[in-house]
Amino acid sequence: MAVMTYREALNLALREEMRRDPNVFVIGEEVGLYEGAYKVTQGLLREFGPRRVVDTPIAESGFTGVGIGAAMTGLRPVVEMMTFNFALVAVDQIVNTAAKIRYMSGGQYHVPIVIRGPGGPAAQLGAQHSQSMESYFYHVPGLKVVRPTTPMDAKGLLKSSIRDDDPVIFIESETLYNVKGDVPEDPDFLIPLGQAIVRREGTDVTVIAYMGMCYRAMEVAEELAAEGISVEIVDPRTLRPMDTESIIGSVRKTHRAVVVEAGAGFAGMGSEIAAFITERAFDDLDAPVERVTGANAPMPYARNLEKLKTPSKDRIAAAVRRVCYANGG
Amino acid sequence: MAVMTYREALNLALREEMRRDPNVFVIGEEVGLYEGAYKVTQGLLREFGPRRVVDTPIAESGFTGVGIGAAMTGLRPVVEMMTFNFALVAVDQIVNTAAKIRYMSGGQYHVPIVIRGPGGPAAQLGAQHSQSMESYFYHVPGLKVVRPTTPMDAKGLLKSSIRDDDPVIFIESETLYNVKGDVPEDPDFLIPLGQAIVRREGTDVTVIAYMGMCYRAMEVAEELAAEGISVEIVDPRTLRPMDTESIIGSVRKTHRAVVVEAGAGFAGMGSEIAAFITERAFDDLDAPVERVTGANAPMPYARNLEKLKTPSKDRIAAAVRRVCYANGG
Amino acid sequence: MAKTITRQEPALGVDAELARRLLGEMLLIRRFEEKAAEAYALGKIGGFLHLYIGEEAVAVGATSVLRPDDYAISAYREHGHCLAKGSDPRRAMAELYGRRDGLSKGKGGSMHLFDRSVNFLGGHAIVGAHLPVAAGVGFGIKYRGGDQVVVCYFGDGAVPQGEFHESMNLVALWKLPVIYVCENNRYAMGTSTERALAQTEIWQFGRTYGIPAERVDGMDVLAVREAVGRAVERARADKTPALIEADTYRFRGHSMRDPAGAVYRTREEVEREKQRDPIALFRGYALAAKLVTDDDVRTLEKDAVDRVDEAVAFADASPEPPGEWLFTDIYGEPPREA
Amino acid sequence: MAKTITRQEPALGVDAELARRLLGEMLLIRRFEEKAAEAYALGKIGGFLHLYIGEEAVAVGATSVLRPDDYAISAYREHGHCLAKGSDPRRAMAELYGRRDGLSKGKGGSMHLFDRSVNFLGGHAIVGAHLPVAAGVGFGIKYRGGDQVVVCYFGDGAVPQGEFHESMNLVALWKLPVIYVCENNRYAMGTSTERALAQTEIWQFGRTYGIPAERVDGMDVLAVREAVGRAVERARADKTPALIEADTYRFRGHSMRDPAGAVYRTREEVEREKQRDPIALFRGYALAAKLVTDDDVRTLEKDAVDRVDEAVAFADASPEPPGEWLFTDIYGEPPREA
Ligand SMILES: Cc1ncc(C[n+]2csc(CCOP(=O)(O)OP(=O)(O)O)c2C)c(N)n1
Ligand SMILES: Cc1ncc(C[n+]2csc(CCOP(=O)(O)OP(=O)(O)O)c2C)c(N)n1
Ligand SMILES: [Mg+2]
Ligand SMILES: [Mg+2]
Repeated sequence: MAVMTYREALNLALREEMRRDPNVFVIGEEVGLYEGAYKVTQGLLREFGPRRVVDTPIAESGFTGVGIGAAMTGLRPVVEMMTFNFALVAVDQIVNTAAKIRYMSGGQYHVPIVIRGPGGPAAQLGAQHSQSMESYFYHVPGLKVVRPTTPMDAKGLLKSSIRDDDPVIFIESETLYNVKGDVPEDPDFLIPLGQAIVRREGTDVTVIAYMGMCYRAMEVAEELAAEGISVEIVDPRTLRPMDTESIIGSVRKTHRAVVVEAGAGFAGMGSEIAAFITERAFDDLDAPVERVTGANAPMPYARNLEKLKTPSKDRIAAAVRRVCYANGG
Repeated sequence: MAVMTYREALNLALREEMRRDPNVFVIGEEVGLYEGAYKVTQGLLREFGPRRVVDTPIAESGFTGVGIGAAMTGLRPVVEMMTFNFALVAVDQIVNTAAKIRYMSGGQYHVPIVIRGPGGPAAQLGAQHSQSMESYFYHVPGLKVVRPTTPMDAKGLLKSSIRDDDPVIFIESETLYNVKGDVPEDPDFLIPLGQAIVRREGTDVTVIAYMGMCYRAMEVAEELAAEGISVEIVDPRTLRPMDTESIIGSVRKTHRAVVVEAGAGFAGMGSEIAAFITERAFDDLDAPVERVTGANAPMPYARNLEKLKTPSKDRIAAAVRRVCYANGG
Repeated sequence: MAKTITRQEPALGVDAELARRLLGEMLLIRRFEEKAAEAYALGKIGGFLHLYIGEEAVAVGATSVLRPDDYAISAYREHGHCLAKGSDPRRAMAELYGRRDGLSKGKGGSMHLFDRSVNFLGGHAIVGAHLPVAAGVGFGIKYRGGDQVVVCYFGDGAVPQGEFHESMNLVALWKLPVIYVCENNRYAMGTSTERALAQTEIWQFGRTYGIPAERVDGMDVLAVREAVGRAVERARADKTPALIEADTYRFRGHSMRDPAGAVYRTREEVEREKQRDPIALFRGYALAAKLVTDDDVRTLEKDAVDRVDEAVAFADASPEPPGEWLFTDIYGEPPREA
Repeated sequence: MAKTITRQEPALGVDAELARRLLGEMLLIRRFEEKAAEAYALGKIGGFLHLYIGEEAVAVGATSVLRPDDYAISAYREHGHCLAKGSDPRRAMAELYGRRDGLSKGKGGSMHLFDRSVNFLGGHAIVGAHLPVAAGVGFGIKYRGGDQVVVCYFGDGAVPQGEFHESMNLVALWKLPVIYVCENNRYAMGTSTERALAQTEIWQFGRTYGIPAERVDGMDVLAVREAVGRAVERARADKTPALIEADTYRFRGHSMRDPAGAVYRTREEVEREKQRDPIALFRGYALAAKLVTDDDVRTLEKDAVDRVDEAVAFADASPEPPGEWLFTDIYGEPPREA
């Protein structure tokens, strides 16, 4: 184990996989000479040279397509979106080509591509640069969608994503790059896609949260412990395929659930999680699943408004209390 | 009242609004000379000329942007997507520009644009041409999303969309264009956005469905009536803003709900509907809300597989029975 | 009067065997398409069906200079490209029928033929979207140090699309062995190039990027062969990309749902263009140049008929895909949920 | 040695008043940006801040030939364009501060200045995305039969993006009064044009589309004024679009988060380019041509300082937007749900 930042963990994952497999390469805007807009690819150009660390013009649709074509014919591209907001320009390539090639070709071709970069709320970047982007992808059969919360997950899941034979949408977060944590140094350490993790054990209520919201929920859990409420926190880590078993298992134990999500709530990830929990654990539930979501508004620039946009600790705590006090809990 | 097809109803709505307001114009691929790939714009070029019926090259992002710029400066464009599948190429324009201009400009500019065309399952068009497209839009604050089921709705909702001051995503269906129904001829007939409609009254269970699935649910309801199950069918018509009141109202009455959706189920529209029903009517529910959705797979070409992809009457009926027999209902 | 191909000598390297091959392939494609149209009318083929009739010289001429390990990729009007690349017509027809033995197991359909065995990378139906994918294939070739090339066919309708420009820039900037072949049949559905493009000489776009570009008579299989041949040579030598505009024409409507196409083009125009029929032209030339005999032609024609009849019988006999296949080929290994 | 603007005569139509205006506007923008940088360092401005320092001649020269009812639209490096178009520096600064009196009520921020009162259509932060929007503005002008024009500023980084091509084709095909001004400052973040474009002479792209195109010294406010002036004249006369490449340079990093920019360009290069400072050049020229006096210059400089100080004070004093504003300006009328 070593202590490193989330950014360093991603960087290490890239290095290890590039060392292991000569077909892995990195492509995107400013990944080489500039060493990454957020420095995730720092040092890669030096170690692997311009053949494997490819700077591109601003043409997300074009270079995503390049990644797809390369992946169809044997390479394993890791495409960096400088931020995932820009992936909207490449959505057609991702949804209509990458996700469907295996199916449309009856299994003859597949697309082992990773598309990665930061997404989700950032710091005062405004409406176009600060959005939860997973909603464009997790609905799509043929894609896998990963949102790694900790440095360890960042490393283990990115490595698994690169080795995966299907297109993986891997969305990091600007706000987590400097977070530190334990990371196994073993180059064979992997975290399988599709496995949730219990971040905190508890008995009264299950909170489902990932990325920044998971950290916030952890703080809330500590505070509520003082009130005598024991919160279990489950982080799905992979949104598609979703580890429904682990989440249902936790809810069966606690009988209560709160889903926290940074994105605008209407028809978001939380809707699906709330829906399947209710379907599969209806008789175990002592209260309706609560969703705590980002405000249903674009992201404002002003600091005070921005703060109101994303679920606060107070809102999370209030939801947890509500479900706990429901039905005399 | 006149009886006309869904296609004719749309055509009439366009004509009436173009006659009423000289700022309304139609733009898209093959909308003029060719009179529409699906003939929705038939006769418009003749009546309004090439200034107001604008054929475009294949450049969805470009001509959607043109619509946005024109809308910001006073016009009311109706942009046709030949099919909504191609809107993926223009998602960035829609999400990052159209939806956010009002907010980012602090209300100085707004974008009264309608983006319309067929979407959803079609007949053997395969993975890239036969997809439920609403999922890319209904999550986005700043957009409105309409899915009109009947000819009357097609007319009344399209007219309201054109008069609306915000960007409206208006998704029709290839499979409904020839459906006939009563349509008011009054050029002032409008259906407000955001109002659901009860398509069939019933007492035992509420089925929420739109477009092709609504017709299928209607047939199922007739069949189940013979079994003594009284099905109420609510069609949301507008997905965003969603008329949650009407849906909740119905569920409070029937105590049971089934949501039917053509699209791949994971994190789809049905997830949101199931989630808010459960949240708001938890204590009224005698059974968990059931979702009947399209298979979680891309759309296959083969006729038999295609049939398996979309919810069948049997699957809908089975779900209705399940919720009705739950808790001794 | 029909335009004729007039060459003093048999074009360089064209011998009897090659002439038979080129003619035979064009005939096969033509026949395949005619039979597909029939099957469509009978309801055996569903969805969209875009025929390649009239454009055969492009696929056949271009493919004739490729090696089996070279790649080809196309849009939805790809039957001809796929067959020229060497696909089994039986499996291609079975795919159109949506059957189990189809190239894509019946899941792709007419717009999504793929054939890995001949390096045919598909049938793509979002206009413009496969151009960057082709660039990626070229990227992969260069990455691995190979000397293959990739030929990417696309229509005039893809030129106004942003991905055309992105792709041109990337292959030129990075020097990728991609040969873009624009099949300019003058219409994108009902839109003529004049109504879609500020620059209708499509090859000229190449110049701004410094991409070797030329226009070629797409009805002349030898002219196509030569132009693509030059491009292949350059691409193999030093990865130089190319943009070739093939002047061609589709004799049928855009798809089977656009039978006449009479709104956007005149009957006279269609009749005039049919005088440029690439098969008639090449047959005339090869006969005149004594590369083939009347007997050869008859044999080749019968061959095409027989092979396509066989393909139809094969497709008819092939069962529907099993229902479970709805859920296979989505992921490499079945995901646990969702 | 500093490059100088050498003209025999004062350029046509340049009188003392215009010279003072051009110099004053450039000074105001420069000062505004310097103060914004300070405020950013103090944490008063958040997010991204992209300074226009070094490029002032483009906005000021271009705007000087526009009427108030003409439109302008830009990317995220738009403070200069917005101020040149006539926006109140106080409200612009308040927007950078995220305050209630900001141009966009504090909701937009530095990258999203909008000012309807001067027909400034924003600050757009998806590279390339505002180019088709500009085409739409031109479409609207033509639709209404007006004689306005729209100037669309964008960076060299937008050229490889597909929407550049789509927009060029559409404005050329439909003849729309759109003047595309590419501010070629030689870098898109850390990527030089050589590493991004197969064709680095960006104006040349215009030729393929038949769009009048030219390259101009973007450090020479009069040269920009003349080139854009010619384009405006054509656009007003008959809706002819234009592509103008302004050769310019940013003296600072890409944004405040890229302070030195030393990885992708040398200190020497930056120093050399600073010799082309558009303000110094024009001041020198105007003094030499006796269009302005030393006194004038001092007054203009002081004016710029005062107005920007006032803007900062105004921004500082402006309150935060009220919390309810999170939910306003999403729709025209509040939707009932969702
Ligand atoms: C992005 C996109 N927009 C629209 C369509 C609908 N469409 C299918 S084919 C076609 C015309 C394409 O014409 P062209 O590229 O010239 O090819 P051709 O059919 O002539 O071979 C159109 C508009 C599509 N498939 N994809
Ligand atoms: C589609 C898209 N991709 C990437 C980015 C990130 N990004 C912001 S500015 C920029 C560089 C743009 O350079 P240029 O167009 O030359 O303008 P300049 O900053 O030099 O004024 C990049 C890559 C973005 N905003 N949008
Ligand atoms: Mg064509
Ligand atoms: Mg630049």
